[in-house]
Amino acid sequence: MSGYRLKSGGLVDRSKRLNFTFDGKRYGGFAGDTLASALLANGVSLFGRSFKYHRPRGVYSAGPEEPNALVTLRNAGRSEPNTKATVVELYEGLEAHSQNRWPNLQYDLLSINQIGGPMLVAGFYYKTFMGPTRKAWMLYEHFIRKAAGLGAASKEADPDRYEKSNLFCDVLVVGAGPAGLAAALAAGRAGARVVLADENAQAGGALLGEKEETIDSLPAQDWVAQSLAELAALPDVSIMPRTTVYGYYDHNVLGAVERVADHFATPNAHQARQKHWTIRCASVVLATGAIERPIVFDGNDKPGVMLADSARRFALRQGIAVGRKVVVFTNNDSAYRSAVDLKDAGVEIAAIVDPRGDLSSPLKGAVQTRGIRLLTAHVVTGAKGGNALKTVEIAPFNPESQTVGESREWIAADSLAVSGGWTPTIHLASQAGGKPVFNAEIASFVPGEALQNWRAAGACKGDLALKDCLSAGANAGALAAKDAGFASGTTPAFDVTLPAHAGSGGSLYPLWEVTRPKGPKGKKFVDLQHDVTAQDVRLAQCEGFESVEHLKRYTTLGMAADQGKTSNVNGLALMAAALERSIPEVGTTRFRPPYTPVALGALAGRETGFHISPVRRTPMHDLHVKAGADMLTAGQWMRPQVYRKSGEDVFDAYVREARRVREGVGMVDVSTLGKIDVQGPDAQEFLNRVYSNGFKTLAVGKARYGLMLREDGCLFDDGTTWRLGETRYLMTTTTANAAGVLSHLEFLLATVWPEMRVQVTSVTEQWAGIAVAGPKSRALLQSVIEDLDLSNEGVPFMGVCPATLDDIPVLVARLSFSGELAYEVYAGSNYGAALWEKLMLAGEAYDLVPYGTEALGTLRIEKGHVAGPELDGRTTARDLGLGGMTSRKKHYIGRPLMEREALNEDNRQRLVGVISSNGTPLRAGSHLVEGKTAEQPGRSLGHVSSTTYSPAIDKFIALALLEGGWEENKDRRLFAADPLRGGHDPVEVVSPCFFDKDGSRMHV
Amino acid sequence: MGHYSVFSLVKNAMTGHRNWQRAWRSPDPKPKYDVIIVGGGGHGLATAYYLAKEHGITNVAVIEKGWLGGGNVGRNTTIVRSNYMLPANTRFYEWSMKLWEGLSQDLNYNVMFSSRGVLNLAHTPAQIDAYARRGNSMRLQGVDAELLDRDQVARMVPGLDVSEAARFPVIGGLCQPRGGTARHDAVAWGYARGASDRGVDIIEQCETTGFLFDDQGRVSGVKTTRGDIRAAKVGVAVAGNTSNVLRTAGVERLPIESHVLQAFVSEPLKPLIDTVVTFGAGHLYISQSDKGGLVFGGDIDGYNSYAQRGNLPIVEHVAAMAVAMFPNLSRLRLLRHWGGIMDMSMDGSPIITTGPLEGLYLNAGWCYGGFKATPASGWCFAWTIAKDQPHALNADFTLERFHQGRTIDERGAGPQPRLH
Amino acid sequence: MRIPCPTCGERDVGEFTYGGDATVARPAMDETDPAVWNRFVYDRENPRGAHLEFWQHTGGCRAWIKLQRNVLTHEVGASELVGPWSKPSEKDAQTKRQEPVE
Amino acid sequence: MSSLVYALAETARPGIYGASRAEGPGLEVTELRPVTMLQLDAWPDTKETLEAILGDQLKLEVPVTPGQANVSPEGTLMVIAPGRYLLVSDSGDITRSLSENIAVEIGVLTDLSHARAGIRISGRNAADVLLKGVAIDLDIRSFPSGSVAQSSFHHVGLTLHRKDETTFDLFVFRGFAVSFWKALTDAALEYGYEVTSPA
Ligand SMILES: Cc1cc2nc3c(=O)[nH]c(=O)nc-3n(C[C@H](O)[C@H](O)[C@H](O)COP(=O)(O)OP(=O)(O)OC[C@H]3O[C@@H](n4cnc5c(N)ncnc54)[C@H](O)[C@@H]3O)c2cc1C
Ligand SMILES: NC(=O)c1ccc[n+]([C@@H]2O[C@H](COP(=O)([O-])OP(=O)(O)OC[C@H]3O[C@@H](n4cnc5c(N)ncnc54)[C@H](O)[C@@H]3O)[C@@H](O)[C@H]2O)c1
Ligand SMILES: Cc1cc2nc3c(=O)[nH]c(=O)nc-3n(C[C@H](O)[C@H](O)[C@H](O)COP(=O)(O)O)c2cc1C
Ligand SMILES: [Zn+2]
Repeated sequence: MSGYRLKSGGLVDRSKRLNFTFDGKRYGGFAGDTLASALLANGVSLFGRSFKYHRPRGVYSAGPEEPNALVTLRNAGRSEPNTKATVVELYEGLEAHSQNRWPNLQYDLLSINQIGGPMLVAGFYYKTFMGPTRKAWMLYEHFIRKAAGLGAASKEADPDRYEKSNLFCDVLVVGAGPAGLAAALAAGRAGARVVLADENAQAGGALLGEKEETIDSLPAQDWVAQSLAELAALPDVSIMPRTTVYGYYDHNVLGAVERVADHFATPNAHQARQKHWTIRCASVVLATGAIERPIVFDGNDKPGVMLADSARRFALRQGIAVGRKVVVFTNNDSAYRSAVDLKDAGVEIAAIVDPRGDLSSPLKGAVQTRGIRLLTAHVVTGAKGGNALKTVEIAPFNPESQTVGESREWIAADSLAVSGGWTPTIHLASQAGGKPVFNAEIASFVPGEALQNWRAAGACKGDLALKDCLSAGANAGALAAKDAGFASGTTPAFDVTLPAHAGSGGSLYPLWEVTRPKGPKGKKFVDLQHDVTAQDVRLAQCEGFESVEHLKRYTTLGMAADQGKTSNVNGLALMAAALERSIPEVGTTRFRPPYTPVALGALAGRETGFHISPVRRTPMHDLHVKAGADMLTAGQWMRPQVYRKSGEDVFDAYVREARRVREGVGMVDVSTLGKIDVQGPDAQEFLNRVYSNGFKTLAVGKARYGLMLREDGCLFDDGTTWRLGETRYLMTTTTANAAGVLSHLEFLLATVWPEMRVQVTSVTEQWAGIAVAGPKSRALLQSVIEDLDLSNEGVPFMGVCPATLDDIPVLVARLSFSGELAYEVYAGSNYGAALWEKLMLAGEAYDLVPYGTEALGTLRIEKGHVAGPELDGRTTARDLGLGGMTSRKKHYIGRPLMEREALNEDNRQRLVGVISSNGTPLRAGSHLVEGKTAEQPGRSLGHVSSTTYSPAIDKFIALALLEGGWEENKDRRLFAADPLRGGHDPVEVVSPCFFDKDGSRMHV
Repeated sequence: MGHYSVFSLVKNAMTGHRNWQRAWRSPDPKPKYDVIIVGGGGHGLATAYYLAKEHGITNVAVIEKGWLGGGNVGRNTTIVRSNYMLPANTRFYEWSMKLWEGLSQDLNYNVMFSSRGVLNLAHTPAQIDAYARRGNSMRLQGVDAELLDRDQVARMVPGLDVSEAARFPVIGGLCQPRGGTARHDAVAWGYARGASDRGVDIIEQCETTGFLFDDQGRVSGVKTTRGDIRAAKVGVAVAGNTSNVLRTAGVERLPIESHVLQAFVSEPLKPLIDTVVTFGAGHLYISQSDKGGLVFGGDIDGYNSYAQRGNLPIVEHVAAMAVAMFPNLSRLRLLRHWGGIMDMSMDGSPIITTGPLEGLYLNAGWCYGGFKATPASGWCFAWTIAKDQPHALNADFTLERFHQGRTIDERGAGPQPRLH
Repeated sequence: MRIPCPTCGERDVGEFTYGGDATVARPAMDETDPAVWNRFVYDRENPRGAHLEFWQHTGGCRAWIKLQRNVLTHEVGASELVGPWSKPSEKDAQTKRQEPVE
Repeated sequence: MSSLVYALAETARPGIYGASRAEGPGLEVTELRPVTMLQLDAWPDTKETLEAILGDQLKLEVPVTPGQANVSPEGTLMVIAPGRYLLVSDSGDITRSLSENIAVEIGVLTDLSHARAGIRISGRNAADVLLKGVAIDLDIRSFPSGSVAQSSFHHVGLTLHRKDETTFDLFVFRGFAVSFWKALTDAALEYGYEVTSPA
């Protein structure tokens, strides 16, 4: 028990009591509390256990830099591990649990790690766990993984909703402290569209709860309120509270997350939990403030040790005393405000410990008039306690020689407020590419040169005095507006008064680590969250991990969930000391987004789960679904695989469908084929250049199968192109390559032949397509088409004619993928459903079956037609037996490289037909081998690409790619080896066309 | 160099860890070496290590422009596998896998090679066919592979959305049980330590700015920011920076483009995902580091870049895929994301070869798969440098293959680096 | 990253598809020497800095454009349409064009 | 005609959905069923000629720059790229009369009447909903009434035409229409929306 609620003060609403639980225990707090403040108010000091040593940890800060007080918030699908108690706004019914402890927070068995501590130094795991066997690591790893990690993730899906949106503005101001407010005012007054984002629930930054300082004669808090009111009244300014700008990307694109409903138990109906904003703006003002730094000494991680300004914030904002007896340890003036304000609030300040020998007299006066014990030229050398701080050890210090005296004194205290100075929050500036620059005055890094359009202002830039923050903010806001094209008037001067104990900014005495000249050498933590100690830093140096980036990776300094917000500068200062180099020589590690961790759900938004990718539906989609088809994904499309009847499995269904096509008539939805309108006076010449076969002789009203090659000579795509008019063609492509082919054609027209008068436009969506195939297809179609003679004379093979089917205008093309007499009937997509239904109805008389992609495959495999599995990006036309379609008479895309020797060697894998010799089904993905047994299969000679049972020849057949091709291999006894699924079956190699080799069936 | 073991740890703990030696020495460059390796990434260091270990060539310098391991070896998603389809790749990566399996012991440095299995999910029958083709190819070459059905996948990866209502329902997968992950930095450090211990000079903060040539026009050393250094042979293993380094040797063009690939890590969590899971259709791969962070990645950003940082579209896409696959990840937080510059070759496969100039040797084109190759790449490159001819394992990884039409195109994407 | 499209103005990179190096010279169609084609298809300068590249505005007007972009800093310079519309007609030239950032 | 089935016939069901607001739903969503959608392309040297024909036939002034539309009783003409126009019209004859007047030497026509689904969204939150998917500054000053853009929403390409401050007509690929509708209306849930009968 140490912290408690002060009788008065703070911004909390004491009339609104809120109940919550921590580790199952019930507590109360007030509206305006954070989880951390509410627990402190209840005297809780132990919040969690540390990462490696499982040491007890309390609250260390009052903000997003918190390294220690991590809890798992909420439960079940909503549970959020590793949540900083310091940024959780209290709500009624809040539930939180401590983490990384077993069986409970008070008595954690793994705290035994502290005993092994001397061995568990940085990188110890690289040096051991390598035996006794090679595989032993897998066992060690199992336990190491269990011990590592912090919180546990939920196993349930998150029920909440996340939104994403885009935001455009002229000036984005990040941070609504004095600098940010001044910037937003200046930019807003100039007329710019301004967005002011701050991660906190309330704007004000460091001024939140501030009473004593005044700006333009107003108490700071009132100035904030007045500024906000003015901003709210400006039409083009938006203020975004609870919004963290987490990432600064190229070209002034920034990512931000608004916590819309995290301060409620659950979001309202239709309300997002969080909203991700992608902000694009002309210029940015970074007014992100600064984070206080710890000082490293023995026991500096004890619950009760915390940042001095955070202790003050708890008092001013939530009316909380962080302890009953507080020692303040500081190397700069700022913590005097903590001491004085806490004292004024009635908290006992046991002492102020300051390494500096000398203080400004107003500061000294302010302390002395309050009767606070002031120990200048002293340092804290240690903190003691178990689950809570009990005593603080101090010793004299000589600031000139930087030596710690031997005499020691123990002061009883339950709270130790520490300030080692301030670290500007330069994350976004650094992400944006500005290399941080060292500022000796504040002994920290400030933003470097801006490579994008941003400017920093306020504490973020190292200006710690309020007056400077305000004027720099106003200046930055005005300049940012100017960059966005808004001239501004004069920037205002601010009149600021500060209390005497505010001290002056520039008198920091750099002090990174305190070492006892004698006595116990306990653990001194640099990175609290990752349990990285000062000794670890020196170990890294000793082993040669001297670069800061090595230091980081070897010790994991700064790699925890807080990304070293409170530890990085201390870490590099210690490394600099160990190397006897300056801090800027050592440099910083690289800053990366996000500034604070971002929920994956927020980045995903609504475009996840089923909405990961839109579904593309053919005009007949609903009819297929109604007919009970099994729908399969094909890229974004959904296509019927089979139309199963009751009792059928997929095999039965496709065999029935394919058989019906060969025996009678079937129809299949081919709307997914890519379709491109190719028009213009030069369309013919264009096609002749992009296809490997000739297109000069294609007559109007006829279609031709064409092959397209890639520049490297491999096959790209195939399809038929229909000449609909003198200068108008309809090109079809495979479903998979539709987009690629269009881009390819557009590229050629733009870059290679800009003089050609050709337009290409995707009309895939314009046409519904149905292939009607089978001996009865003519009769069926003729029964519904009156204005076109479908006889061989009327519509010859490869003929294309317009017609009407009932009231539907259609294009009828006599094409056959199945090898049967067949037609493709195209109609405008909005007619697609009606067309399908009309054909189904008329088809009843012909026993028409609708068939799916499976039977489509059967039919084309029987005919040896290639498709996706054969056009796999490595095959050439010659490989697939289509060498005859590569013209020798003209220049076309891909020809020169197709002719390279390696692409024409006889032993390349080439298309063959394969028949199962023993009646065992063949499986795609099997390999063809010579070895007779599964045990000794020998080397792969090729693979089976497409398989089916062939109703036409009553055999299991396949297409395959085989070294040398079919004629070379036709007498060889090969095996289809499928070790994965346990098959090794003899096959016969044949020509890839299994059925109706002379094509007589489709020419009737 | 002291031997690492639990005993060395205890001993040093008693003396306050003040007596450890440097993991690798930090010498000034000598004027001349037998071999210079440019690039202190995984491949360069492994090459130096195997030159010393396998070929007895110890008068070697590894030259690194920044800090050792700061390139892709230090920024990759650590997936190790040999589940390749094309024989040239399968046998090479399988050799790498074998080296991984004994690497910690070989180096006396725990690289935490964790063979926790690599699973590629399949969503359509066509994908199953393609995986079967690949898996069978592996099996026929003696590599482990298993084809799993949906239930097996569900058992292996709890939390994965295997429902049929998913946009791309999982119907199975190809698993390589021996595949897994390794601790990326440890690989660089372990090889560095091993090489240094065998006499190799590792020279950090030393950038090559050009090459030295002898009278016959043979490469005879490098110009660096720390002066000229001579050597009979110069091997280049600089991953994403290959084009620039070779340009300074007068090689203007290569079948390589540099692209940025991003990677992501979440806050640390108790064990959640025990396997490496890849979702090819959605470009996502995910695993959990021993420290507890979910490490994941996606597709390259899709444009040439040397910036080592990517942009939001991929960040958002990868998060969306992760949450779609694992709906329980939604409230977990992204901790950090970064990028690396990859040497994307025109067919997606690497180059390990003598040349393209006399006295020069090239190791490049690793795309986003070169971490797993580190041991075999170093091993083969060392062989190639030592014997002036490729080992059978890298004989196909030539520079001429592109012009010859003998590309090794696992994806079948053709000469478009961004698609490999 | 934002990319200026000469037709649509500045848009997000996600709307565009990368088309590769725009400095490689395409051989004439009647060029039959495979060596020349090989260089065009496979060999890239891959510079670490200023780059001239093709992009297609696939998520917008579908135009193919040439873009100056520094691949080290991602800074974007001018972009222009390629193809028949690359030289804007008089009338177009007068109308407002998105000024690409330098 | 009974044989026509529009892409959203089963999806765009009239009613009020989503959050209920005192001010009423934040927007109204309506399926558009224009009779004709036609893409027209000029050749670089025939742009003026084609524009003259279009102006004449459609009785409107053809906007000079891509990204703008003009409306007449004959239809809406959007300029979507240099020399490329998209005509949306309720006239069934316009295609014939235009094709009779536009020889291939002047330009080409591509019928897209079935290739797109049309959706109109209007109301005070219309822009808010669109911004959830479209990364274009829809501030009325940056994107005034009459503006046209081609972009994408939820990975679906769309053509966007701002009719007035709070009314947008959207045209998306037909095959994606249902997915697009779902994504769009899902985005509108927080504002509440009303679906009205097809126009
Ligand atoms: C985000 C990401 C994820 C990846 N995921 C995987 C994965 O899961 N599995 C996998 O197998 N692979 C993966 N990779 C690929 C893998 O990381 C690389 O292929 C591999 O690391 C490259 O080899 P390297 O280690 O030698 O390269 P690097 O580590 O990049 O080494 C090259 C070194 O050369 C140095 N150098 C460059 N120029 C000079 C010069 N002029 N002078 C001196 N030194 C120079 C560089 O500083 C660098 O240190 C991934 C890559 C990235 C970026
Ligand atoms: N006397 C001292 O030593 C000392 C030291 C530090 C600060 N200060 C005082 O603090 C104030 C500093 O003013 P200021 O305006 O520069 O900073 P500030 O700290 O008042 O405001 C910065 C605000 O930005 C927010 N923020 C930071 N990063 C963010 C992000 N990525 N996204 C959204 N919000 C983010 C912070 O939560 C905070 O509210 C002054 O009053 C100054 O005097 C004094
Ligand atoms: C497998 C892996 C795991 C990582 N885990 C963490 C982590 O837990 N915390 C962290 O801060 N960074 C982690 N990183 C990222 C590094 O901090 C760093 O961003 C990355 O190595 C690239 O270096 P750079 O950001 O300095 O350019 C990890 C990187 C890798 C490759
Ligand atoms: Zn455009």
